[in-house]
Amino acid sequence: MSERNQPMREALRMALREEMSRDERVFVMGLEVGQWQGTHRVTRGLLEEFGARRVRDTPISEMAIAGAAVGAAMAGLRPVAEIMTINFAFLALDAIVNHAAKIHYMFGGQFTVPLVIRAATGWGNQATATHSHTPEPIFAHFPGLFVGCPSNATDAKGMLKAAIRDENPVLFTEFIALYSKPAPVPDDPDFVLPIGKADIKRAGKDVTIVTFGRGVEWSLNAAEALAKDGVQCEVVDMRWLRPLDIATVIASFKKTNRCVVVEECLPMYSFGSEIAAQIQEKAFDYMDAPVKRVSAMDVPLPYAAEIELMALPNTQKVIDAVKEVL
Amino acid sequence: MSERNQPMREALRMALREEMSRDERVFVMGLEVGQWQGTHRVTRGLLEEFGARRVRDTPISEMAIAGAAVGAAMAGLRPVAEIMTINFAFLALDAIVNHAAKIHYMFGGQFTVPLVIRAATGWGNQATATHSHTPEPIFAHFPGLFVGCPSNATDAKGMLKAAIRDENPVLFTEFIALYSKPAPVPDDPDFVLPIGKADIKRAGKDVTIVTFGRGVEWSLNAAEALAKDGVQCEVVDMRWLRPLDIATVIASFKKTNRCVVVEECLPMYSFGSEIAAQIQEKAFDYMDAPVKRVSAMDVPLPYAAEIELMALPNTQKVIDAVKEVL
Amino acid sequence: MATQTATLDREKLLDWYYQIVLIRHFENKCDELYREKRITGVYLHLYSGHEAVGVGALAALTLDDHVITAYRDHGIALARGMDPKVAMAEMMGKRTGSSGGKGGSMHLAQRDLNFWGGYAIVGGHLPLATGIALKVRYMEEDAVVLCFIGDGATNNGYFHEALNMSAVWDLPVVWLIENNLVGMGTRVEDSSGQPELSKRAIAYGMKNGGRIDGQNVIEVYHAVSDAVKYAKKRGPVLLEALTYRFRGHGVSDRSYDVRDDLVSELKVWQERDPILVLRSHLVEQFEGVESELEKRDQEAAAIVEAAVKFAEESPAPTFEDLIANVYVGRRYDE
Amino acid sequence: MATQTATLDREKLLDWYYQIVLIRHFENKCDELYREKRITGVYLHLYSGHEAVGVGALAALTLDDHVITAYRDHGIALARGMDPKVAMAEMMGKRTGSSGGKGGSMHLAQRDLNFWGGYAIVGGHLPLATGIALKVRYMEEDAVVLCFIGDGATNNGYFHEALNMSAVWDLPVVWLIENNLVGMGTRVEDSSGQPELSKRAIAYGMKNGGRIDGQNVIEVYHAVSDAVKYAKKRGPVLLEALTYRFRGHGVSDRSYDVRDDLVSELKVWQERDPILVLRSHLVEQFEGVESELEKRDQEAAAIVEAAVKFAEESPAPTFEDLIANVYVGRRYDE
Ligand SMILES: Cc1ncc(C[n+]2csc(CCOP(=O)(O)OP(=O)(O)O)c2C)c(N)n1
Ligand SMILES: Cc1ncc(C[n+]2csc(CCOP(=O)(O)OP(=O)(O)O)c2C)c(N)n1
Ligand SMILES: [Mg+2]
Ligand SMILES: [Mg+2]
Repeated sequence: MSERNQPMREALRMALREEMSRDERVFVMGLEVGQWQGTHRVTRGLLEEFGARRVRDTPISEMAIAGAAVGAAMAGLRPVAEIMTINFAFLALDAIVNHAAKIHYMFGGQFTVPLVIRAATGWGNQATATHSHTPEPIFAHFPGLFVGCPSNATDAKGMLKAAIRDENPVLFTEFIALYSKPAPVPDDPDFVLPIGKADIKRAGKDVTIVTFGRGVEWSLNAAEALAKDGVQCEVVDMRWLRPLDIATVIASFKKTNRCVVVEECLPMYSFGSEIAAQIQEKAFDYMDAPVKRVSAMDVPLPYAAEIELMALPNTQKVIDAVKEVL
Repeated sequence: MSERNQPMREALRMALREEMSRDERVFVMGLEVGQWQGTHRVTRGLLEEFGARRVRDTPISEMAIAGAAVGAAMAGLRPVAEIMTINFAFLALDAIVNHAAKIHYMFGGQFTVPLVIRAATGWGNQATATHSHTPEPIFAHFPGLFVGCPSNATDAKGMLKAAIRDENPVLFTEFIALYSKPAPVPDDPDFVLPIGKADIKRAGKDVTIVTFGRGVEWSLNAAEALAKDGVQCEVVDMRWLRPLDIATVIASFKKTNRCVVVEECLPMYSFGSEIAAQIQEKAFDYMDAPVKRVSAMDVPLPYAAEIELMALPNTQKVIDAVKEVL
Repeated sequence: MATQTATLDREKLLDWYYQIVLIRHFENKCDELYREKRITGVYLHLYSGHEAVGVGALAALTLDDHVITAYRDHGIALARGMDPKVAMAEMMGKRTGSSGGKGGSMHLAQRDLNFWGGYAIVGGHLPLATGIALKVRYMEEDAVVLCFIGDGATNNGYFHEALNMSAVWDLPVVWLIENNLVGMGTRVEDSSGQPELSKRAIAYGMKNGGRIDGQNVIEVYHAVSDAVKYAKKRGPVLLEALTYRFRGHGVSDRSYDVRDDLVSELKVWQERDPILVLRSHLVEQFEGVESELEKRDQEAAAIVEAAVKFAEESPAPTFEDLIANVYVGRRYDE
Repeated sequence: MATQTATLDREKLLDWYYQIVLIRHFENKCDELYREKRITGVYLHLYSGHEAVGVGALAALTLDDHVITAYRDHGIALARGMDPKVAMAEMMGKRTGSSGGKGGSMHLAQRDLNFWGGYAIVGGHLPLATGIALKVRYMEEDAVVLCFIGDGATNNGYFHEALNMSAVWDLPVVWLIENNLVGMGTRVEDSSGQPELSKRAIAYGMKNGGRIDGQNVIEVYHAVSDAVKYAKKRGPVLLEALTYRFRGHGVSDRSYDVRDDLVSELKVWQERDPILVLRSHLVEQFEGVESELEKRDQEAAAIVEAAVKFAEESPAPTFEDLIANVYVGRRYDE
């Protein structure tokens, strides 16, 4: 087994191809996944390789894309349904949180829903208000559904494979801004990363930065910059918003006693809220400073590039926040 | 002007009647609001009084109920759309957060959306997993939308009237468990409570209990019981999840130095998370103990009464939590 | 039609009769128990009046076929073969219930009967039916999905998306609208621009199976049988059975107590009670069948009584049940 | 038809010609500016090829009527009368843009033209149209709502719910499908069980205005005029205009570079370019009109150049704009 530098979209495709080859029940469905070769090119070539039975273009029917995937999963298939961008998953919220997430429980365990819903997430490219959400916490609010969000190509492969192999429904979101970024991706067809395990992307003793997805990049850059000033940040990539590996956060925090949460999400009732709440609950006596949050601004996203970027977190904002908690 | 003891549903109806009488543009639409006299009887008699033009039964089309209400509001009416229970608002999430909440911003302020969406909320009556949500934080996550939730008949009237008169879209949720509970309701047709103002329902110096909606009842009961042990709880009824009157919370906390958050919501990425996060951010030096959260258990809601109740917050759980932070 | 019915043997028809009266007894008992607060909760939607639709439709299926419905599911569950004990235990929220007491009245289901359950979000189960049918096609199985739909549900976005997708993919689904003229308090003509609901098939280029008499179990059986044959070979069919709610929307609906117009309408429909319709047919066809009918009726009543006893004696779920099944293979708080 | 067109005077037709070429120039310029990175962002959907639909349909309205559309909105905005300067400034995200630079290409709108905007969630604007029409009926105004719909959008739940509601309430809406055969890369026949989309009217008991030639501005004008008359008096109409995307889904769609089948299809449709169709008609009808056409064409090109200049010289929004308009009468962080 070896590994090769690959962009995240290729790593995701590798995961899909391997799992489709391994298990005939695994199939892909969604808008433009086939003929169009995938809006974000993740599914490129799959139609040619696996045929129209297993790579299924759908109408613009997000409720039915998610709902039919739930039914197919209950009946024994292992759908990987693509919602083109997470914004359109708002139309499928009921199918996802009231059906995918509840059916196993509601019928006393009779049915399982081994379903993955993939969706592109994030913003920062003038997609404007309705197309600019990073709403993972909304979905992770609901029990019964796992929510994963990789921060790089390596994790993307291992996490997506884990999601496909798991018996639970998984919402899997992929930052558009990361699709083209390369990282070493193992060839190993059994390279699977455990669901619900956070990953320490950089070790440090002075401040814990808790983040996920695209926030990892800003956090690592900030850590790099701060290291020059002698500040050692520990960067915890949560990877999963549910199950939430709070133990790893708390362990890190008990070492550093300071924390910054970095999220591309809106600030209210969000990822940072939960992390801050849990830290003060579970490690109160270790707190040398309040947990500080770096989030998107609490506004809808505008079109014009100049002001859109003002609303987005970035490396500098992370650096500033770290300095505040020091 | 006088006031009379009235159940919350009557107070809400009073608000609707007064506003409909005051302003011809105000009208009601939704499932079973007319002929059926309202699922929760809030709209009883309105069809007879105002006619079918202003009290409009709709098909089972939540996307269109919310969406058409947005359109009507943009065009100059002041719709009060009823979504029968908040669970069905999941189907309207896109219409609510991507349309109602964004249109004013997205078009540079050209349009306003003076819309109220009323929805019954809460659980505890064996309504089972898909009908048992208290998801206000999900909606309050998004800027552009106000989210109000009264805890009693008095507030219900004043808050609903404020919502109807406001130029912004408002999601207004009403706890089913509170509909029949009476409280003094002023006759004054201009009794309007300010949007985004919390209310201290009980003053106290030892612990701040932050809550909203049905949680107020448990919190007041707990405060009552604790008072017998000499513990004085201050109960802050947030009333609005957005705008969030965090200043009132912080002021109270700076006095008590201890806080319990009580919510009927699911615990993760939720109301309690945000309150706890803000307290540790804004009043870190005043914290004598971690903020403790009393939430619903992190499970889908089961049917059987015995176990359903186990999952719900209650007065005893609030008392226990207060004792933990003392 | 007449020739077709002649081919149905006495035993089969008596069995249908049994199923219909079993459902009626079951529902009457549920109502009684609810008034006595032995069944609790806010939602309990009875199938009384609809029996011929469920029994006739399910008679057209084999156990390899699939069934899914909305919250008005008691009759479907029983017609599919769920043990009344297990169904009644679910009503009472007991561990021995079909969903272990966690689903309740609206969420009966039984995996080994390919009965995929009752669902309470209007329209929510429709794409599930599409998905189950996709699995059937994907695996090249010889089976069909029968999906029951309320008239009110046909105005929901789920209906449109699920039916269209089934048509685009030529999936083997029989979409069966139980048009009982009303959704809660809203009449079909006030909620559907097109009140002849089966015509909505045209919007999907789908086979229109037509409008049938939902009070006549034999007619339902034949229509659904034809639809099943078509669906397996060619793709989805939309069928509309006209029927009527004999007991209001749910047990807490008291419209019949206050609305004279509804009482008059109900009276007319009671003349077409599925029990009467089938009984007349049997009595006409088979001499001396009356005593047999009586026997089935008593049998059904006894079965329901036994079910109540079983349910009442069953244990309630525990905290362990509360936290079980949130995830597969993982604790709820892990 | 022939008799009708004869009644259209030369000036009117020349004005339509001007509008069509104005849109074409505008879109070509947008494409050019995007390649030069003077317009940025991920989404830019050109109206080239559709011009006759927008221009013909809007010619059938008065300013009291209402217009709403999806993200492919440049042509609709211009045909409705938006100043190209203001439209171009919005493309470039400038303060002087129609939405102050906060909406961009997909979200043009102009309140005083009753142009309620372009929307980017497929289907999302349809219930808004229903709601605006409700206001028209509620206030007993003499007006109609014209709502443009993509073919792909007709498979979305919003379509079903919004159209049905408009039918139940007899609202004055003209639902106009711009069927350009495809939504992104998915062909109508692969996404709609019923590929003749106007037939979907039957599902709502709605007037079916039929399928019309979307390349012929005159035909569009007459069909929409008839529909408007009907809608004001009686209720909603569903119309389908066949048309074609000349420039791919969005400017980043490179299908035409790699798909020969699409290039062939495009060539066939280019023979029915709305500019050519109208030009032939004019040349045939009015002797010596060619120089006039040339003049309009140059005028349009100059207007677009001026718009670019205006837009480029306009200021970008500031932090104050970022935080403005989140709420009415309240700061974003209050
Ligand atoms: C999405 C949604 N909206 C509203 C409801 C509330 N509700 C429950 S049953 C019902 C009426 C359904 O009518 P129909 O489909 O005709 O079925 P029937 O009750 O007549 O069997 C409504 C509105 C719901 N459960 N789900
Ligand atoms: C709900 C939703 N799903 C998916 C998309 C992504 N998307 C944008 S445009 C489009 C195609 C729409 O096709 P059609 O309605 O035919 O309009 P056209 O682009 O042809 O004008 C899709 C799928 C979206 N914007 N919204
Ligand atoms: Mg019905
Ligand atoms: Mg199209």
